[in-house]
Amino acid sequence: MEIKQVEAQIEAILFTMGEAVEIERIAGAVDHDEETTRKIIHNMMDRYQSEERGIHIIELDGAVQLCTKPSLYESIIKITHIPKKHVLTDVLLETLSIIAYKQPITKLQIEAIRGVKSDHAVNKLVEYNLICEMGRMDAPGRPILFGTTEEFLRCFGLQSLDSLPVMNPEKIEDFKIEAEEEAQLKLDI
Amino acid sequence: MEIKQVEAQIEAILFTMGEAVEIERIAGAVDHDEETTRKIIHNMMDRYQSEERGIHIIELDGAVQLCTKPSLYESIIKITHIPKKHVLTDVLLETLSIIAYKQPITKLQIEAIRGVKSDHAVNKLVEYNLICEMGRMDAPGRPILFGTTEEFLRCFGLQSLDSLPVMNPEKIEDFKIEAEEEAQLKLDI
Amino acid sequence: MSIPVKLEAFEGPLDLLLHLIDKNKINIYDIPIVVITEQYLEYIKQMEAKNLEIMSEFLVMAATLINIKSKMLLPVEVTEEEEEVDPRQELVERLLEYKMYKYISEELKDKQLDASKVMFKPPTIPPEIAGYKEDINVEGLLSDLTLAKLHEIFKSIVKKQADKIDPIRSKFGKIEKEEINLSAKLIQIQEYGILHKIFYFRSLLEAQNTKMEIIVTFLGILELIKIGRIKIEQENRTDDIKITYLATDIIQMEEVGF
Repeated sequence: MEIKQVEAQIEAILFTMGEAVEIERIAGAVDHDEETTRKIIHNMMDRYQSEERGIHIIELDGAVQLCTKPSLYESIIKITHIPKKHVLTDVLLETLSIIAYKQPITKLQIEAIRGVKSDHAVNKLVEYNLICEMGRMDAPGRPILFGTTEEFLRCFGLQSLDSLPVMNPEKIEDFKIEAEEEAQLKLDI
Repeated sequence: MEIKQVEAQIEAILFTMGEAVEIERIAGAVDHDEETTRKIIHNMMDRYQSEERGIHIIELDGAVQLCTKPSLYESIIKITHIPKKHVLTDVLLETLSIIAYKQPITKLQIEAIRGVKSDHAVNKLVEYNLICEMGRMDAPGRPILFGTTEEFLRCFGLQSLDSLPVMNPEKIEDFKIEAEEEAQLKLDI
Repeated sequence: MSIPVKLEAFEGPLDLLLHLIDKNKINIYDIPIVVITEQYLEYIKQMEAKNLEIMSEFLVMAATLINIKSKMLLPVEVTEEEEEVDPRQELVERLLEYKMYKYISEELKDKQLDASKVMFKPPTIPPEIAGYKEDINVEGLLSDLTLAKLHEIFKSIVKKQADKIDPIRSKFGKIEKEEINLSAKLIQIQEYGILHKIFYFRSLLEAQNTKMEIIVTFLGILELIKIGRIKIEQENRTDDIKITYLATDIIQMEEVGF
């Protein structure tokens, strides 16, 4: 019983540390002498090995480390290759539209428009290859300027960014009127 | 035997990934359907729990993660320095509990309950990755809606939002009746 | 009444109110509003008004308490259909809700303490696997998104921003900082006074070039009235103001501790 508990302590320590830990140090943490600790660890190693477990303990020069069994390498490759579910959330769409129409734009400027921190959204859009760095702004701290990618244009069937004009204040007014007219048109139909 | 091997795969995957992995993804990696995988994992969880092990599996909103058992904390801190987590002040905790129970919720709604401006608290909670944007409310000004994150579940040892401390309507009703009885008592005297 | 607790210790008006209810050992449903209001106001008096925003929140609560107090003093009009509503009802409900969250946050605090004893392990994905870059199907990602929709989203953001702009204040021009010195202006007015003895407010203002100068001149007049160097008369409310210069010399404002 006592031994079982020491084993649990050792497992937790090795798990947390991740790297190789000297048996001497482990002995200090579990309040046993080095020899006893080593015996307990060797015992654990045997059991990890014989039982159908995903992890085992390896010994390296008086230190021990927890790691996965080599035979399970394939499953690990598989999981990293399984695509995560990607969705364009409202937050991402909002950020994308601001970048599309206001590019080149810094993260700070995006945040000023949205009123909230936008690190996560910007990072995700970069990961999705919808936006990328366009250079640096000539301002204190030389902040990164973001713009849309070729991939973005291709996905929307746009020839160039000219088909997606940058909006200036007068344009916005025009847009408003346009939008109203469009709405009217729709109603007429 | 077959199952044992799948369990070994899952243990190896969780150990390698470190972070929370969606059961759906694990299912893809071990070539089983999601339901079977979930059952296998739940089985493993029980066994980790009952056996004298140093680590166990926790569930976070449909994802699972490997971690040490809390009872072994003392042994672990003997061997390694553990970085301090964010200390949540009463203000932050109060704001966080409102968000946890009322999500999705806007800043204005939080402020209505607390009776004070809550910009600072909300920003800090976003910074600590305990809450995040959940979209916009369909109301004038389209205010941002906030909700809790996976990190929130992890930090508070919750499996899902369903395991939040209960404040169900009946309990609130009890609360009221108690209070009314107390008031009555006073009048009787 | 002694104030044992610094007001800054309270998170907000509801927190202070709960403290008072607790301190007086009274039931939330049975708030003696008069006593509590007095104590509440006493607290506010002690408050150092460093942060106007916080202060105003406490004041709003004070106003609510006084409002309830006054309602309770008035005879209750009971109409046939509606039942008599206790004016404290809404406050009690708010307090109860707030109290509930305070209670829950304590529970969460304990949970956090337990959960903080759990250790995680950083990912140890072999570099050759970690280097694998997943192909993201961008087209699939954008399948539901049209250019029109993207445009729509942007327009709603622009509109939201437009909503946020204060239509009145945003039209205020930039305030030009002009170096108009009140002491110098005071000397000017006094010189004008010695010269004219009796003069009119409007004609004095007409001699000023900018809005700022007019304001400073007005302040100067007020100051001169205060120290008794001029006398003003006005027949009717909209009439011009007649100013009589009483002194025969010019006083440097520094001399009177200005």
